[in-house]
Amino acid sequence: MSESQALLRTEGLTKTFPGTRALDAVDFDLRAGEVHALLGENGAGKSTLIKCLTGAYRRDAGEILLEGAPIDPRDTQDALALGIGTVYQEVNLLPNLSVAENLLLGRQPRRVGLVRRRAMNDRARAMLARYGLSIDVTRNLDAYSVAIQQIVAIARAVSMSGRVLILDEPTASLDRDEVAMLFDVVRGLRDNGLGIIFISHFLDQVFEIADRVTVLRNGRLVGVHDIGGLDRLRLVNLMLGRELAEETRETGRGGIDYDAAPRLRFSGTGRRGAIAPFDLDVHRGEVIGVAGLLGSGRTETAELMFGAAPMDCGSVTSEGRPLRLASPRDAIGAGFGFSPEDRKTSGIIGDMSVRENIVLALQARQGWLRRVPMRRQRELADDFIKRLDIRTSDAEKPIGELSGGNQQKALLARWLATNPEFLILDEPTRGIDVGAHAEIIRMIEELCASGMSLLVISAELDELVAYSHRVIVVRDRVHVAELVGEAITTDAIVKAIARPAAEAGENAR
Amino acid sequence: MNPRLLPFLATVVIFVVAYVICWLQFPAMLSTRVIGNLLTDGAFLGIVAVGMTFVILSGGIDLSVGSVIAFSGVFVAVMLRDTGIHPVPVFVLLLAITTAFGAAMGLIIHVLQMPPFIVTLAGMFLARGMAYVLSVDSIPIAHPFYDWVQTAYWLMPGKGRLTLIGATMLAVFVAGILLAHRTRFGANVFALGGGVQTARLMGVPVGRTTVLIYALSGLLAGLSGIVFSFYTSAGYSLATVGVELDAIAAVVIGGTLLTGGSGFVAGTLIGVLIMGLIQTYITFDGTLSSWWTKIIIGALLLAFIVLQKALLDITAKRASAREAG
Amino acid sequence: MNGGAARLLRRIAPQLVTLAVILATIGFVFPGFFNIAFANERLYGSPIDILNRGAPVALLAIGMTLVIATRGIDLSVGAVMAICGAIAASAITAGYGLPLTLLMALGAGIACGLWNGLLVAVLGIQPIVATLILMVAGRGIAQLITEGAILTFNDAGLAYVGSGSFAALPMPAVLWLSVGVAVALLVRRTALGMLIEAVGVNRRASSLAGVSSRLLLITVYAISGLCAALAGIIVAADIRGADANNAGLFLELDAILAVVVGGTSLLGGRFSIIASLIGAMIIQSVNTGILVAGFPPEFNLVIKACIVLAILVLQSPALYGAAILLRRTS
Amino acid sequence: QTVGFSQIGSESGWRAAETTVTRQEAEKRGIDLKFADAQQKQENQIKAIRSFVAQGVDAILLAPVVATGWDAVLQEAKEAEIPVILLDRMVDSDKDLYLTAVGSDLVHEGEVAGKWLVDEVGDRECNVVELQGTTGSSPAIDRKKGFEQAIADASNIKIVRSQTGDFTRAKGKEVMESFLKAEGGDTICALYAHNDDMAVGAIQAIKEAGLKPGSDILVVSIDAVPDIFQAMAAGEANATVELTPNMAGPAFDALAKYQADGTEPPKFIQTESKLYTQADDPMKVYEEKKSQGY
Ligand SMILES: Nc1ncnc2c1ncn2[C@@H]1O[C@H](COP(=O)(O)OP(=O)(O)OP(=O)(O)O)[C@@H](O)[C@H]1O
Ligand SMILES: Nc1ncnc2c1ncn2[C@@H]1O[C@H](COP(=O)(O)OP(=O)(O)OP(=O)(O)O)[C@@H](O)[C@H]1O
Ligand SMILES: [Mg+2]
Ligand SMILES: [Mg+2]
Repeated sequence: MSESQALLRTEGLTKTFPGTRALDAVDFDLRAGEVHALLGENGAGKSTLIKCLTGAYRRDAGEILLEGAPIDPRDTQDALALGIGTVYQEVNLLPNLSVAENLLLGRQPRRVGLVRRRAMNDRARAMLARYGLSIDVTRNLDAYSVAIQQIVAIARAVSMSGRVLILDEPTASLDRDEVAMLFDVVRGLRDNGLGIIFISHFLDQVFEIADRVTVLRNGRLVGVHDIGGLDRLRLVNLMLGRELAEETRETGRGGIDYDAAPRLRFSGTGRRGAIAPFDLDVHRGEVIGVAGLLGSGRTETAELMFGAAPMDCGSVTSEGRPLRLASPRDAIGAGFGFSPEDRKTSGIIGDMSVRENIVLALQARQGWLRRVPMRRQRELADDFIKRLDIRTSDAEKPIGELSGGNQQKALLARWLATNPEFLILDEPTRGIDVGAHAEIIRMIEELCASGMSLLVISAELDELVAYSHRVIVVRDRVHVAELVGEAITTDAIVKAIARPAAEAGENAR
Repeated sequence: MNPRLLPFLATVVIFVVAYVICWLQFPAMLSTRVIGNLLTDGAFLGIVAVGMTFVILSGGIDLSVGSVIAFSGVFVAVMLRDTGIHPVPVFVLLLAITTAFGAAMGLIIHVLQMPPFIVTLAGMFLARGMAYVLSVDSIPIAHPFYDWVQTAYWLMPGKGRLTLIGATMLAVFVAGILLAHRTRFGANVFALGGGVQTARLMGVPVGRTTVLIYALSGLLAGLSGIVFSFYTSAGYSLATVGVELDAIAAVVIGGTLLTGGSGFVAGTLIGVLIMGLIQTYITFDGTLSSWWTKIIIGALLLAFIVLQKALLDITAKRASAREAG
Repeated sequence: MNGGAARLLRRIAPQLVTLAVILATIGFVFPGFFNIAFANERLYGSPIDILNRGAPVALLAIGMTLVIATRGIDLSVGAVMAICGAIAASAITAGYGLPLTLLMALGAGIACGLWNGLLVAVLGIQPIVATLILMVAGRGIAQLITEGAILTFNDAGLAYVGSGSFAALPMPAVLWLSVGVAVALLVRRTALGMLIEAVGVNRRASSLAGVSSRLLLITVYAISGLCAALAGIIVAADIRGADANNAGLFLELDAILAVVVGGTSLLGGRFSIIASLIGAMIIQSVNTGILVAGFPPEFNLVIKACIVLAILVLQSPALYGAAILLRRTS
Repeated sequence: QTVGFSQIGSESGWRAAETTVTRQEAEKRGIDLKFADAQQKQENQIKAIRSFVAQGVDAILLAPVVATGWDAVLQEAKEAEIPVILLDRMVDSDKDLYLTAVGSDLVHEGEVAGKWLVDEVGDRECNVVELQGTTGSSPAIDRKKGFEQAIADASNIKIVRSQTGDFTRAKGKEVMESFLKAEGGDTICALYAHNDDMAVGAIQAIKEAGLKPGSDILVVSIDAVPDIFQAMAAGEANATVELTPNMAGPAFDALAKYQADGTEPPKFIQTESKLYTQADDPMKVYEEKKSQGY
């Protein structure tokens, strides 16, 4: 690890926020032609480290050296000019601009000062083609799902990175195929001599792509290792600073009495343009997994069931009685909960404290007149902060200042606080570290044991397999298959996703 | 068709329909005279509304423009009265002042992170106050150059006049359209409107763009002030009170979102014409009392906005139904 | 409880300091400023005038704070003042009696607020435009009621609302103080305040969490209408006549200014009614200060602009951040 | 025949009365009056005149919001051979551009008010406070000028404070309150207000300060709106200078003559600036004026 090899180095990098020391004298180095994984628990300081590198934050102390020369990016423009391209953790693109404009903002092809639209769109299409995406680049970005936005963000960052590419949880909302595609591109860049920083909580992916890993814990450097000398367990121990009991699943997948009357029955519910009418029974204590490709209609299924997108056909009954689901309020009144997929725009109330975010749904259900007493609010918040291990300096910190994974945990807490009968979780483990991941899965199982029903959408099939009693497969906005009990395996799900509709129908139940 | 264009098209449709209704009631409304008047009378509003469009697209607001127009008129009038300088250098000096004024507001907004609403509200007080300080009297302007400009018009068939100031407005619109929709600066303006934090992370020069936007608004307010001084041959410190609200209304009617990030400069032109149409209609009618005039203006504004919204919702529904089918 | 008081004090400290500085400056320029006398069972003096004259802006600021907290804005309050003043004056001259008159005027204010709320929350029209409509048309409606003239009345009961006194304070001051306390308690003792803030920061997320954002928005505009109505009654009662043309003219700007000076962000979210009320007093102090200072009126606006800029610069978050940085480095 | 009337707006009771009277006068003569309210904006007045020209009306009445800036649009009307008559305020355009102007002399009004005060106080020392109209408006400028001219020779009369009350009752009251605090109530001998509305507001302020308007502090103002006569009847106001709202009557008369045989009226038809005092049976005048739409 000689000096000349280091493409990008930090020495004693320190960054403090009111109440937290996010980075404490961190030394980090990135070589040309390597993929360097940056790992750590939620709130360890990974995102903060890269934001200091790109000038999004001003560091308090420490040196940053690019090819041995000290640099001091004052804002992200400086970093871009130095050839450091970045995908930030939350998709940071502009929803109101077209895909092409997002891709080429600041670098639009011009003639006599005027942007050449057609050339720009052509270039944008070419950029996306590398990722197997052929979409209308003149439409606004917000017409597309989070996953597509993620790919656009990656395409943009890749095209801007001359020397360094930074990817902060780029795969959080991607499917296997997209991930594979992304890794191809990353390997190509690595072979061309770029240095790549890769942040992820998916350890499999880390083992697949990384050459070296740096582990942070509580803002401090824990160690730098070659990936070859590590195994999964060791890595987890490094990150958590303790042993993680590898969860051994009992095969207690049964125990659901499918002959009993279901708790909820959705019959023929659908919405034009979003999801074809489907039937679905939800039983007490059952976990229903939903699998499918990007844009297949999983989120639409969830939103429909929660009343967030009103259904235009079909009916719902609860314990045999008809149930009106015209708005989230109706759903919450009926004991539903819903943790949405896009936590930044649909989940957190950024300026408000962790405590307020946690009690929000409970308070909304009680109505504005009956305020949850402050003492109770504090108790609830402290309790969940402890139970879910939410890393925050205190319950009064604005949730927007928490790290991504910790925000996700707080959102989960919001719904658990209402003690729902039926909880819908859209990508609940996105961006959550291994320790918390295990914790959340254990919690899902506990909740079911206590009689709660769950509908979980996840791109991680292993995870679905681990806790689902039943898995619904969605393709092209149609529920195409349903796997029950022992039939639930990763392979079976992948096959159901891929198989044409006609065949899949036969296999149902 | 690109769905982004829908709000603009809705505005155009509404304008045409409204004009037809007016014409059915008062056939004289479809004369070149009325059309020429719409352009000439809307000139100063149109010019300042172009600047306002940029400001609003970036997610800001500029309340100072009405006062800046008044200040410009008074400044020009005082300069022409008290010095022997030719109007053209006076204009250049004025535009430099108003541009710097706008830039200063942009700088305060960016550096001190203060809301544009308040900064430009202070700017509004300041500009009007400076106009008072220059002169509380209204000052007539008599200069051969002004006479020449006022007689420079193209007599359209039917005695309508396309005046130089009307043409200036159209030129400003063309330039504004190009600047907003076809340059990197324009894209940066939209980017700011989409979210300042995100724009910053994407490498948009936030500070420079903010300063430039408000400088542009100041520049166009100054130009609008010059046009207004041609329009009235005078400078008056009490002129153009509330023009900022007219400009905002024109921009919004034109299909630009006040929250920023989405809209059209060309829509603003239609917005200005719609505002002029409402005025003209009321004058043609001529039976409304002062209070009914206000109520009807409010009602028509509401009608335009609700119609636009309805039209958009319907087309959006159609589109999603088609996609599904 | 004690922690709450400390937090409140920290929140309003910048506003209090600003107010103190402005009052001290006026007192320096015009030494008789702080003289307060007791006569006719009430207090007299310039500071009392500030409390009294600041009533309309203070009342408007209460409603405006809530509206702004939801990321909205209410430009119509000036026009609503005119409408309600006109209704009060015409009702009392028509002989409806004081209670019914007040009820009608306040009801009209709520109706105006509901209208705004409907446009914003149900039709989804942007607040600034939605309320611009009533701002334009509302003054017309007020003039329709008074037929453009000043509608004078001689009812002592109604006049008492504007120029009477209660507990040694002028009635308008009593009114805004009590409405301020009432609304502050209402929003903080119930969950209203928190839900309003949640809707203001992220309406979509709040709705998904079950907050009835529509109802909240409508409520907030209705409160704003109610406050404007009371302000309108006070203004009419003060001059014993409804001046539909001028009542509340441009007062919406002062109210917004008061809210911003009070430190509530125009982008919605966290709000403090008490801070807004202090903001209203700051603005009224500036106005009164300009009046007693005796400058030629041409300079009024320039002076006001400079003071406002100075206040905002001093309170700006950027400067605040820099100050913290300075303190840390030294 | 059709006559277009471009009115400034409805900012005061006096203005509303002028509109009412103009409507009544037009009706009396069987004229179809096209009314356009400009909401205090010159640009709206210019637009209105242009539309009148486009509609081809027979004549135009214009109550200009400001003196300057009418050349171009008046020229257009002239080219379309539509006579224009100015009401109550003047323009500083070329006299050829309009048929005639009906109005009062604003400076003269101020002078009448000033003269009354000079006569009233005699040799007594008198500190006057002045409530100005809207900063920059021509009545405010001219009424101030006229008053100052009238008291210029009386060295015993001094204007000690002058501030704008925006022509409104509420501001008149508020500003008077501050005058009373700043000067001390007993040193002020007279109030001069640029219009009656401000005077009415100020009278209330004086009363609330425990002083007697009309005797402790003399009150003189301009316009002669009904409410000031009530105050005069109660002894709370002393004098007002009338600005008649009937400008349209003489205007229509001149127009009729001109259209009948081309008689050119004089370029300025001045209405009387009559002084009313408490001696003029104020209640009677009040009753007369009440029906005029103030
Ligand atoms: N803007 C901010 N203001 C205050 N504190 C912050 C801010 N940003 C981050 N922090 C704090 O700094 C710490 C590190 O956060 P960071 O986002 O770097 O974590 P991370 O390692 O990226 O976590 P995750 O895996 O959840 O994304 C956290 O405790 C967080 O609360
Ligand atoms: N590959 C794609 N090509 C074109 N459009 C897509 C694609 N993927 C998604 N979309 C669009 O994105 C929108 C949102 O998809 P949505 O998020 O609902 O899907 P999903 O099933 O929830 O999948 P996920 O949550 O994994 O993204 C859809 O309207 C769809 O048209
Ligand atoms: Mg992170
Ligand atoms: Mg989804």
